[in-house]
Amino acid sequence: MRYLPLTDADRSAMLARIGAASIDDLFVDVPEAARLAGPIAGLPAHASELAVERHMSRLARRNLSAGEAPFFLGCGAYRHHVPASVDHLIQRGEFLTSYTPYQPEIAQGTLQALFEFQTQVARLFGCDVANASMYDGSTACWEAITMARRVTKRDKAILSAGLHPHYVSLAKTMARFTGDRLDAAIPDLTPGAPGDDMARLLAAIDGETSCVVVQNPNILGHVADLSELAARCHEKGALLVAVVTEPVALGAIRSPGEMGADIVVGEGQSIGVGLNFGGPYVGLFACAEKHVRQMPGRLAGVTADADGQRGFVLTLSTREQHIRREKATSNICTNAGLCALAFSVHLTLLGETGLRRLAELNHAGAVAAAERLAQVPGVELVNGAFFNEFTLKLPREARPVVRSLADKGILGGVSLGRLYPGEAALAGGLVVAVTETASAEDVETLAQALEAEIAA
Amino acid sequence: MRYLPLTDADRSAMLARIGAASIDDLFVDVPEAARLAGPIAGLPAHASELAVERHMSRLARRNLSAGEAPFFLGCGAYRHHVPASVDHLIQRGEFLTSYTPYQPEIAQGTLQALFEFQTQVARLFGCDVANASMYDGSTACWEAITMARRVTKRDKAILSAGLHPHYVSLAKTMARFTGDRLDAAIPDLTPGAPGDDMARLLAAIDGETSCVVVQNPNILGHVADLSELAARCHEKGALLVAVVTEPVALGAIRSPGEMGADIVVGEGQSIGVGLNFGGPYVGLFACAEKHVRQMPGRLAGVTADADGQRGFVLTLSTREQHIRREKATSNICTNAGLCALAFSVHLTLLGETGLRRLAELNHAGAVAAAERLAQVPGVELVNGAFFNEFTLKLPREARPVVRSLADKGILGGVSLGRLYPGEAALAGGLVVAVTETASAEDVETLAQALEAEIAA
Amino acid sequence: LEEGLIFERDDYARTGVDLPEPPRVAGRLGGLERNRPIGLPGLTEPEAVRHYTRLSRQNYAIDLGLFPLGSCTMKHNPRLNEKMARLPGFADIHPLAPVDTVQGALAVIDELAHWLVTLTGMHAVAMSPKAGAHGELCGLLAIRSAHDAAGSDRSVILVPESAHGTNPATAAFCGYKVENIPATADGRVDLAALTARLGPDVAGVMITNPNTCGLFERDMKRISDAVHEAGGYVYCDGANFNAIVGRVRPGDLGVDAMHINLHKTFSTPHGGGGPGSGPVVLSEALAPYAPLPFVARQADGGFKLVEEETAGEDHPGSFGRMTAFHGQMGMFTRALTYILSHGADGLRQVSEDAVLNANYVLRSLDDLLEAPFGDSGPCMHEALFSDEGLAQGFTTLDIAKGLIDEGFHPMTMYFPLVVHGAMLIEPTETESKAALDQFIGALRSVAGRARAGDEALKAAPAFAPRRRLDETAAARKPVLVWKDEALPQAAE
Amino acid sequence: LEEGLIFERDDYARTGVDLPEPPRVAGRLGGLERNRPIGLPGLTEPEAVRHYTRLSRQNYAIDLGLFPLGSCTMKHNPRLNEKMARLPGFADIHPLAPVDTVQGALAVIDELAHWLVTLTGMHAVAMSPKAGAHGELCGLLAIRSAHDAAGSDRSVILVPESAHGTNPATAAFCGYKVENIPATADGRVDLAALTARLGPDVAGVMITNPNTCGLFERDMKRISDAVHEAGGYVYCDGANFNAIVGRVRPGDLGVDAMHINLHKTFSTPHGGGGPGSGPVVLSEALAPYAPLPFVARQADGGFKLVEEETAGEDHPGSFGRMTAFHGQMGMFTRALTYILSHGADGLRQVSEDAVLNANYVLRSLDDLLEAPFGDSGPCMHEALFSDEGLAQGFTTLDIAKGLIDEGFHPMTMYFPLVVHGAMLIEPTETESKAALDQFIGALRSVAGRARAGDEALKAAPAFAPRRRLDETAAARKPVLVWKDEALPQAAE
Repeated sequence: MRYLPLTDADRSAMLARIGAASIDDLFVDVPEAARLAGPIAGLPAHASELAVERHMSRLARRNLSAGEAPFFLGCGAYRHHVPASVDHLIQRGEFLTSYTPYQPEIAQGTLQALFEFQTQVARLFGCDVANASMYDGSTACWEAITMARRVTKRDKAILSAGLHPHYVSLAKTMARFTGDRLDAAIPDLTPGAPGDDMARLLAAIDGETSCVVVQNPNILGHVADLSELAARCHEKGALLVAVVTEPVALGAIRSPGEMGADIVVGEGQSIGVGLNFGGPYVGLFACAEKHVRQMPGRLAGVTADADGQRGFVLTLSTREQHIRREKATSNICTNAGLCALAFSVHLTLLGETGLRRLAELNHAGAVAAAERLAQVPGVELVNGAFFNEFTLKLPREARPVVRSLADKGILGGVSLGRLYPGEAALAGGLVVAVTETASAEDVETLAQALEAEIAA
Repeated sequence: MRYLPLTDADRSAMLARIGAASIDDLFVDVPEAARLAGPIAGLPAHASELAVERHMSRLARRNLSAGEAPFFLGCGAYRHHVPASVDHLIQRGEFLTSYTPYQPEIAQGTLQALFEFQTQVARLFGCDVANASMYDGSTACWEAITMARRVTKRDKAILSAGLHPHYVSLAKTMARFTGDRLDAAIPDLTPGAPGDDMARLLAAIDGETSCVVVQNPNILGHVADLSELAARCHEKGALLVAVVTEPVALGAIRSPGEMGADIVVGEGQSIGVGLNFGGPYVGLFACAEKHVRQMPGRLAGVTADADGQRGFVLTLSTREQHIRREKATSNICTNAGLCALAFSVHLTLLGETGLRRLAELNHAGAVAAAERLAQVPGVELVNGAFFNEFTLKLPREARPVVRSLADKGILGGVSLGRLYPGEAALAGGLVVAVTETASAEDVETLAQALEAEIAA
Repeated sequence: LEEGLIFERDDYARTGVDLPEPPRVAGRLGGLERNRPIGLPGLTEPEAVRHYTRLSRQNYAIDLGLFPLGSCTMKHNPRLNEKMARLPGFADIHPLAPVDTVQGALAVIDELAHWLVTLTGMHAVAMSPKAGAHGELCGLLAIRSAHDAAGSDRSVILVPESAHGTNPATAAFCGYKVENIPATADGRVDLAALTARLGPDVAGVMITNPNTCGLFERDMKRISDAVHEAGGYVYCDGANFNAIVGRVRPGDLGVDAMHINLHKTFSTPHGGGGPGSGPVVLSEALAPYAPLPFVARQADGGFKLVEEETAGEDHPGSFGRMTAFHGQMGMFTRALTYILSHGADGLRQVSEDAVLNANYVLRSLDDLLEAPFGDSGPCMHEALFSDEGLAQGFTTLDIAKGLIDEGFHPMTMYFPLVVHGAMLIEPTETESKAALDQFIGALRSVAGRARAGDEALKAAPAFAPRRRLDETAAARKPVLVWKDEALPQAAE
Repeated sequence: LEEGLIFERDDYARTGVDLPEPPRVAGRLGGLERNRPIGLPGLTEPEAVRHYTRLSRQNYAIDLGLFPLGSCTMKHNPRLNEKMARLPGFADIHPLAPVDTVQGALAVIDELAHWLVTLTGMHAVAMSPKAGAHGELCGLLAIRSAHDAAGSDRSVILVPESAHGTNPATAAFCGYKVENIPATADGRVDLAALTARLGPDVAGVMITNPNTCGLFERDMKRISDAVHEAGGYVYCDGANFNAIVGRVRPGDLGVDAMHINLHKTFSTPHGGGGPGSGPVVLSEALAPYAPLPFVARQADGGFKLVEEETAGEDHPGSFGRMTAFHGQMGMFTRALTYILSHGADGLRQVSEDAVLNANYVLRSLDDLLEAPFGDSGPCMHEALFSDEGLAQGFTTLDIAKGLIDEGFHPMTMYFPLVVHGAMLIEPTETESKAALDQFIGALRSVAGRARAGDEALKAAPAFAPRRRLDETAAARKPVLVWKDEALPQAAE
């Protein structure tokens, strides 16, 4: 078999060295009753590459991939063009097939790349420090809430109505077991509304509040100034946790850190990683230096070797589960190293200049698209300010419209009905993301199809 | 621009060091009249990856790729499944972006891989030695004819009727200028005919013959014993040049070297390289040790370094153009290093066991297909013996049949009318190749479509 | 040549992408326009390719040699898996795309789920956990949900001392108290002590089987029975499932929940520390509490995605969502590709060869290195040694660093905690006998030097990209990001 | 760890592929069944990946650092090119597929052909030559065909002494006598001497421009005029076209034929020695003789492939086919991708930066190394030095090997032949100023040591995978294949 180097001759020689008569002798500690006599039932025997490739390709063809359709989906996962060199580099065996850098002398490649990643994330988010990645944005968000609890020793978190509903859902799941108190709400679809629930948040902060969690741009695409919120949090001894699900936005707008956020977490997928039907993605986590010892996850840091040469190591592991066990800041072990590398390579290729240009392109495309789509009779643009994603209010339920567009080969957006089932006030909402991968013709195709749908 | 690291600031600093006022000062030796004032007319400005990828993908989609259709084309280029690891390995930057190993101390990777390639080719062909590759099979074939001329000091080459017509065409082109004399013929499509023109070849060898060039399996798919031909050649002081366009066959049949060929050349595409619309491919070239100094092309050989460690170098370069100039054995410089590596990696993955199994699979599939297709009313199987390719004689012209099958999404074979335009006796010939990539359903699809075509 | 940091270059004006000029529009950023540079250096493509290629060469990797990290399962990562995961039909689909347009993706999840359930003999599987520790969390949340549903407020999870650190950390992360279970002298869970501790406050136990001493827990079924008897549930840490896949089904041993590290048993790449993927198989008792979303096969052969909307009717007991979207799809395609490639016969051979290789290492070294449980029966997929017998002042760390100079990645050091100076060696099934012989020779040489007190060993590694690195200094005054004096202005 | 040969292992039973059991059929091999083992070792995928990954690390490459081989143009190879060439619509199509099914491929050939003709200001282009030397052959065959058609039997090709070895070899390969043209003291073709030699026996000249001394042939147009006047044709070796692309069109200089190394000017990878691709642009005079096959655009926008069948009417003067199939399609997709990526402005910048980088190197070193044509005007894309001034017994080779220890690939050594101990340095446009400064520093250091007679330099390289290798011994008794005593039997 192609992945197994032992020959039968090898196996015999090795059993002889071990002093075992047969391979079964090595499984003597498995109780008789638990031993399977033969191969797993139902699973076919080993197969050639060709046969497996045929099977998997057949399944892949049953999906409508984004490249085959005018594509406008966002809501936490964004399609950007990733340079070919990114995938080439992360597939280098030395990156792809290495482990968590526990032996730093022979893992400087990974460690230096992570150190660069941390610096990029910290600067992008406007924070002092960042860690070496989390699973994804949603889990990073919950980790931020628990960190705020540890820092403030309070357990009430106020979640913005603009926070991604999956992130809210995850937090609710966890809070049910940890006892954290969550104050959540659903967004307001009134066109012209401020687009975030700043007033509610400002009012809710009190002396028991551990943190306020606010997403920017938020689930409807709104962008907002967080400065006042940060000031109020700090006044009350709470932390401001900001969530960024579209980091490309930070090429155009001020970072949460600059606006006063204490912890900034995010989903790094939109830079370098690709859609992948939701995973693997990469969680970004940054905060103020003073809180670093309460931070979850791995950290690469600088040190020197026995010859005095600069080198990198994993550090502050006394926060981590393999040292602290039940007293760790988090149970996270494996994170998203390779996706963090992809993020970092892509961001290095972009650089300041490229990221800003990319953000400009996205914004310009989104503004043009929003204006075009708002001309469709019956459709209203909900947002005042936005980056590359905005929400339309349709005169009918948006979910069937989305499905009907898909039947025509158009991936036209995410309906709020899918994200907030049962919330009648949101059923008409359609969130449309417009990145550099959407052409003007794509927008026109969507506009005309939407018009036809609504007229139908 | 993404491939150009100099900034304008760099350029200014560098011009200052050079002592030039502007870049134009560095082009002063170009006569005024020959200088282009502005950018090349008609060519657009630089474009993003996304834009270029869109353009190229659009063109790629205008082709019917082999994976999308039942596929039976051969005649010198064969579709085999190439393991994913082959492409992964040859894309390693250290292989992909290195040069001809002129500095052996820092090119041992390429050199050792070429030495292994040479050994694999020599063993596969049953010869003493092999070179580090030629452009492709067709040019290797002409190089073999010129090498035979140098060895025998005679200039008449006899070409088998079964030699690929493109190879014959190339030889005719060159011979017109070099003065070599060629004795060529076209194949015989009579079902049950011996399948090669052994009798003609045996009769034609005389004291002026430099070599006989025979392909095995030949253009119609026939396989033949070359032993008698080799003996006759040697009796008359001529060399036997054997051509192999489907090296996978040698997993099942005896190699030309074993049958007495002096020079064996071939097209290595079918192992590791892929179809690529005809190029780049890799020419294989092997011969008896005594002729090695008349061999064209690069050779990797063993030596030792200053510490006595084994190492590899390019050797016998006194045969080559960069040393011998107009007295070189060939004008070849760049060869097909990366394709040779792909060939070698794939053959290493196959090994003796895998190559034999692969050859068995191909033969079994081809036999079954030949028997099924021969049942189509009006269709006759031309071949007695064959490996994975055989020729059908259709009751009507094959070219329009092939085109009509293609309209139905079936790539059904190569018509002899395309290869031998104007030869009425061959117009009914359809050469069908059946590799492991063709399924039994594919064969049935072809059989039924062929039946429909012929009945139409 | 040393490779500097991207921040140490004058590269703030460069970029490795070409983008068209944006059309002029009236911006709608609401006054939030960025007004300060971010501080992100850019590299053109040639520079970036060189930077990361050079960095990569500072790494050791499976592609370069044996990587015998015990409990980490560094096996070969097939390249077909990478190719399949990159098919646009898998890689370029959005998690919120209309369900009708992603039926192939749902089929992959369903098919992989089916084989995971089959291979483990369990009842159901939660596919969304993002890594092993996330899977542990999933399992414990299911256990808590089951107790909640039964109106029980049990608060203790029992964990053996030899457990992975994630076990106690996870239990704590979801609100449990953690208590240790003692081990017997032969390196296994002490059944009697465990049974004695069981009671109405114990929610469950977390057991690793094969355990981190590399031994199969012979009493696993009895442990499960006792725990069930006492009203608790059994969580099995599946990190070592690769030792038994195809030969033993955890479901037959009474396990209620177990995560499966797709990046260990099923060969998806570790990538320098992730991404992993940790689906959790569940017993019939815990299945009702599995998290959202999940994939359900419909009567017409199509697939449906059960999310918040329909969970009420389809899956009322679910404890809820534990991540955005559907889990590590990219890892699912790789793992399914691997399972289909190996098939039933191949997977069984995988565990046999993994165990054979580990025992071969154990018996080729146990004359020179102390194997604390060498008499406790054959090891499973990993071989455990202690630092007993090394010369005064020589440690496991010295042996590890010495191995680096011999061209090998070291084994896992100082884990499990129950053995002094533990060295845990897991060769995996994808190593040849020739590679093992080379490794054994190297380790014998280094161990011999450590026993003999060869001072030169304390200076190892000498032939690595770096000499020994000072981890204490790094932690004392952590430098976690690059800082430079003044950021240059972003160039246009 | 040293990596042995695949033949030195006991690996004849292993395989890295899984193939189904072949169905039983009555074989039809005509009695030719193989009856002896071939002798091919096999490696499983983990072993093969490791073998070739380790081998690769013995190589230097552009991805690792500056590769300043003069006349070889080692520039960055964009990864987008690799991705495009692997689209199944290009990579998985057969050369003899029905023309209607490969219209996209023909469009690529036609589009690339169009830009090559445009960039060179020529009349037509032959796309099928497989590499530069094959392109030279194509050009000379066109010249011979033109003379043949005119009933002339001219037999001499004039070539400068500084020419690439392929020039005289090619001329000889197609039956010409080769005579050298002298050079002027400033490193260019001696126009007067050339003109004097022209006559009724001279079929043409082969000139490299920019020439291999890195200089632009100022008199190119006058040379062309003189050659044409005398009834000959001008072949231009296009290996150095990258110095002038976008700024100078060879067609404006009277060139009749020129090959274009797509692997130099247009960035397709060298791959350790190929594949290359050498399309040949032709003047109106030579276009009628271009080889088969070629692509023709039809009135309906579709493309037709002109092969032997229709050549009689479409292209009666063709000298015929010079390779099977249509040329290096895989390189065409890469080169077209590159051209479209750079565009008109980018390509012009390419040559400007290439020339700027070379002059920067020249002027940063000419105080320490003798630049024989340093006073002959700016160099173009490469800078030439001689070994004059080195200490007794020190050679260009010592400098080259010394550079290896500094972490750089050496420059081209001992070429062109017209300069003693020539060192030809071509940085290309894809090197940054920082990389050049590092290289210049290293070369200054090594050159300083060679001038000072530092004996340690003669032992270089010390830090490469091998010390200096004995090339003489290799040639004396060549060992070109591995031989072992007895081949093991092939296993089942």
